[in-house]
Amino acid sequence: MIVATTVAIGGMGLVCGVALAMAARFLAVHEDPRVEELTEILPGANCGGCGFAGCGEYAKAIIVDGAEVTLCAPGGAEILDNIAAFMGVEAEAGEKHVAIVLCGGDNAKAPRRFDYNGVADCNAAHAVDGGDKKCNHGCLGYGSCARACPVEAIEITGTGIAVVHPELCIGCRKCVKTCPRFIIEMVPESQATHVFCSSKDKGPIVKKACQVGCIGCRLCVKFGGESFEMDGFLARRNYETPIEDEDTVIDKCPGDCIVRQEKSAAG
Amino acid sequence: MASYFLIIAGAVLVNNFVLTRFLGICPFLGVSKKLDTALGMCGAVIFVMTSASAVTWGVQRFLLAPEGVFGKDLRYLQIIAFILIIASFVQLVDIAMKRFSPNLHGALGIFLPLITTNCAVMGVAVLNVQLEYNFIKAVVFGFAAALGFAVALVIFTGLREKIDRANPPKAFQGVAIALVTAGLLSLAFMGFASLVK
Amino acid sequence: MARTKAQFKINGGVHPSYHKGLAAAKAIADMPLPALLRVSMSQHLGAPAQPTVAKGDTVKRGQVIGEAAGFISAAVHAPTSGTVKALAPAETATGAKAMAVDIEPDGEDAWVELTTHACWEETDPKQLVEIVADTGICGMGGAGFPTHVKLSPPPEKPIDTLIINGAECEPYLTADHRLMLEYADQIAEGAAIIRKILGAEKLIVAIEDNKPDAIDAMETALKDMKGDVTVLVLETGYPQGAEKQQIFAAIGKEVPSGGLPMDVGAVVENVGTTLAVWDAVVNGKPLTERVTTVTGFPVQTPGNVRSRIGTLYSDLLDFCGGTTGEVAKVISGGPMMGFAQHSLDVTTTKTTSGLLFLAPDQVSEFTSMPCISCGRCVVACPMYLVPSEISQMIEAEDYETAEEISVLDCIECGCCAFECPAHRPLVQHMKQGKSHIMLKRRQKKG
Amino acid sequence: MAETETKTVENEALRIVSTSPHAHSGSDVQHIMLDVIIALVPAFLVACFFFGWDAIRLTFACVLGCVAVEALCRKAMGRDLGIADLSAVVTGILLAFNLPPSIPTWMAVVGSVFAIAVAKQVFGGIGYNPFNPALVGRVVLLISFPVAMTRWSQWTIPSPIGTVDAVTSATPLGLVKTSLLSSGTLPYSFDNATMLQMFTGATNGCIGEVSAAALLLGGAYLLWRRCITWHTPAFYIGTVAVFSAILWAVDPSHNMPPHFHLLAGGLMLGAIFMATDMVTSPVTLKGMAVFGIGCGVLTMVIRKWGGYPEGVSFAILLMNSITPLINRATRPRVFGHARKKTPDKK
Repeated sequence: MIVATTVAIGGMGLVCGVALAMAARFLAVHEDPRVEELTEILPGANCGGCGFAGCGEYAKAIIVDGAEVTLCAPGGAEILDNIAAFMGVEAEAGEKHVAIVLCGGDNAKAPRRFDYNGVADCNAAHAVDGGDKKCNHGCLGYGSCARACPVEAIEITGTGIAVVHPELCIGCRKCVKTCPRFIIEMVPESQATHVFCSSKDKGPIVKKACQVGCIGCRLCVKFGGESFEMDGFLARRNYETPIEDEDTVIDKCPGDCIVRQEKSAAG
Repeated sequence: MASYFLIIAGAVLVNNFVLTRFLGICPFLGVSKKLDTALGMCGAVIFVMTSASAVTWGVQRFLLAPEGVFGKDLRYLQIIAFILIIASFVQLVDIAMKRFSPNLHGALGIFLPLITTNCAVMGVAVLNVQLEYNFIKAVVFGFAAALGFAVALVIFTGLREKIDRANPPKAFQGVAIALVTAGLLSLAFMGFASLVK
Repeated sequence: MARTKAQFKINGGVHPSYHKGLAAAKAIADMPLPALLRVSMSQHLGAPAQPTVAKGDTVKRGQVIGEAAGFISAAVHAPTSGTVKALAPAETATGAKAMAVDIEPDGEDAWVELTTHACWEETDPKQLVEIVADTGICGMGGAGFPTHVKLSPPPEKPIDTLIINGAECEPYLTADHRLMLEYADQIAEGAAIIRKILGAEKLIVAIEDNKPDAIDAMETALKDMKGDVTVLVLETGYPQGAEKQQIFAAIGKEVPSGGLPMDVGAVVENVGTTLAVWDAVVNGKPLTERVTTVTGFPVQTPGNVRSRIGTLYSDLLDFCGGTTGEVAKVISGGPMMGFAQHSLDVTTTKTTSGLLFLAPDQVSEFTSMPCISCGRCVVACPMYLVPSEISQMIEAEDYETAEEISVLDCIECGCCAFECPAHRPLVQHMKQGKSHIMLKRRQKKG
Repeated sequence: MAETETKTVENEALRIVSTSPHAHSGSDVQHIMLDVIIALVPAFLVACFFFGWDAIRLTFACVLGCVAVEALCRKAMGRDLGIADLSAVVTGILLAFNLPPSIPTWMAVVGSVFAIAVAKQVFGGIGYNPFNPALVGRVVLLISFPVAMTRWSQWTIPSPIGTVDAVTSATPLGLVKTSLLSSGTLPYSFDNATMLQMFTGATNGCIGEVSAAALLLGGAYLLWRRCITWHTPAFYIGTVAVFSAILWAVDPSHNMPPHFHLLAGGLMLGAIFMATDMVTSPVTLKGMAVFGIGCGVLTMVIRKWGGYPEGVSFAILLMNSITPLINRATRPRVFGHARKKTPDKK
């Protein structure tokens, strides 16, 4: 009985095993095993922030096409180190950058110029007669960035403006790419004070369109020195230089568009 | 001839493996997202189920049955023997697909090796024994059962593409709504009840 | 010369309320020079023109103030004589911003020196095309494709049919209708000029059967023309005037997907464009004015107004007596394909065929209701698309499938959204999908 | 110029701006549903005439049930009420029309709950449901309460012809099925008087399905109002006619004639009102034709060989399930594309 069992099962196993071994030999596919290993190292969020379709593709691109190893923003320094070590190259991680919406003109502060009737999507709305916000550089608030965000780090507030929660942001830049008004930028995570306006229009035009717009008065440059710089009629933060007297600058800004982002409020 | 027709109609419509016997639900839910992938899965399942039916019939008849070559009743080995055979066939499909259609192989992912544990395949092998089908009937039944699986999967994939665009309440999103749909589809298939006795 | 009914029936289409009676009987009225003309450098599809004047320059009517930049581009000319007051970006009817030249008319309306070609029959076709290019003519019916581009097909694509589009299928608009009534002879001569340029054997003037007087007028004007000349009577229906549909109705050939009319040996020109070609060749006048239908129930005296390119919409409305009652929507163009405007602080271009004012009860708003799969859009679509499906794909941001099911073939005629009982913004979905796909393609290329 | 802009904002209400088209045919979902309700009125009146109080009781129970469940579901999901589109009313009426007169009210309400909550609102409401809600409600009841759903009391009705007529205690289809199963013969010959009875509605069956005349009248109204196209009903009824004619021609002693099959059971109700449900049927005209043919074949297969005497509900539900595939397969050739069918990529 035991002999029969052993022979039956053993024989079948042998036949199947030989058949499979032959199949594996004749139908073998050469594949670089490193691709799979590198995919394991990557975070597996498949956010596409690196510009490739998912982590697997990025791993393939690094190994087969020699793509940069520094492209994985969500991974942060730790994963970059791992990738670099795996590939045997040196790479230095800069500070993590997070997205921020440089506009403070919500529905209460920045009026609309017409009654938009259509698809609730910023790109769609922007294409209809130039968008319904009076300010040409203001956040439309239809949430294209929030939908593009793979980790739900962007919220459309009750007053119709997009706000990034920096502690949730993985730095994939998808929102930056989708915003039709180009008002989302990547800033160093440690920085909290920003110019919440992207309008390069002249002061009078900005004033008509928004209560909290930058009118290009240069007071921030005067009081904040090199930590601010002018881009036409728009003040911009120079994140290389820290602001010495932050409170004064915030206080002096006549448009109230230089604001320190409160971590608690955002969270 | 008529009996074969009845086997096919019975396995495809009346006692559909997925919708009436509730076998093979895992790939049914897993690979019903895109029609192309679903068709690939159908092909794989049809191949595995048909050939597994044939081979398991032979194994049962000539090895395990008391009148087999060993002359002993080895039927208690049925499950382990069948699993061995099915696993080998799945492995074969896996290797072949990786070679000839890497895209499909990637799209099917884990569900391809999981055909091994697809209870439909095991089910058809066991049912063949239970129903005491002869070789041809066993192969036809295996093929028809797989065809029933394929029909259900293709129909469900079509529905899935529609319900993926639907707007269910949060609690029902994803697999939940897919299962509700599968239930309703099963309800519709009850219309075929006692079509074939 | 023959008059025939169209043999080929276009697919789908809709029958909106035409309301042409508001302005159809009104003869074309010349609008006096306004206080300011703001000429946009972006007059049509394709690259905007490059301004060639500076602030403070004095210009004469017909003087080039913007030169064509690139192949698909047309020159822009000063609409009257006067002083350049400013060069600044201004909003166009589509909502985009483009450089514009502000001209303050001096009231003289003095032309630059014009070279006429009254005996165009002896002129070389190539030279005629040059005249058309130099005078800045572009399609005056819709998108405003530069006409000289259409008139210079590559030699491997011979043109055998010239279709003059007098369908004017957009509701409310009557400008082309009036042109055919008042300038039939000139349009006929313009058609002959274009026919000579193209070497087209067949000339077809296509007019919808709701304009019998225009059909008669064009028939009379074309009576003595030699060769294969037809006045084609189209069934009234929208979009009979759409280029691809009209070619099909006229000669039964489908312009291939992604192709141009020249691929089936045809060229379509609007009657307004044809008249402009006549004016340019015979009188040497660059395109500086056009007829615009100012209409809608709230307008005091709707009519067909000939005004200079660059006239403010508000001035056009004032000329028509302003509005009575509430205006909920202002549309540049017709109701099916025109662009809604949020302000009247926009100026006319070579493509402004109408300025339409809608009262609140005539505006139907779009909703975000889901598709109920009624299939009316499928029946209505003249391109045989399945708009319901495409729009749902785009809502789900599945642009790849949308492209597979031919969203790029959509002509944005609006028939689907016109019929949709769920009031879905189907055309907007199509536009969204198309621009997304085109963007992706451009990114891939460069 | 800047002044004009200010004036626009301050002095006038904001203008509406949207993409084209700025004109609309004026049709909307609510009006379509209203038209369907109007089209169902003749059948309702006939039901009242023949079934009296039961017809009113069931119709009201189902309509109120459906509307209430819809409102509750919408509220629970935190979405707009959305009962103004009247689709729940239509579902309620159709469900009631698919119930036998003797069924208790609570069962009708259970059917309504399944129809609206499980078959419709779980998917997100109108437009998203893959299966016809009213039919799901009916089939759930049919499977859960087979006795109540097939119990037909014998009743006496004032026949429209003037005489008093006794109606047998089964539906014509049920009678045929049981007779064939038990004795292998047809229960009765189908004469003109029976045909007239079935045409007018003096027969046993679900409350809304008995009168082909009233349903055809409703269908004509829907066609005239452009609420439905002729494709689905015509191909459905046509297929049933052809299929049953073939069976009858082959073996008249075991098959009823085609005009019996056209008038019996829920065919007219199904073909005119249920198979034409916009949400769950194909969008292309070709697809509608395929859908109709499929419904017809499945109906006859179930009637002839199935366990149930009537197959309309199952046939339509089954075709609902392949509607997405039909849509995919019957996409028209796009203008300017080659005549040959482009292969579905990938």
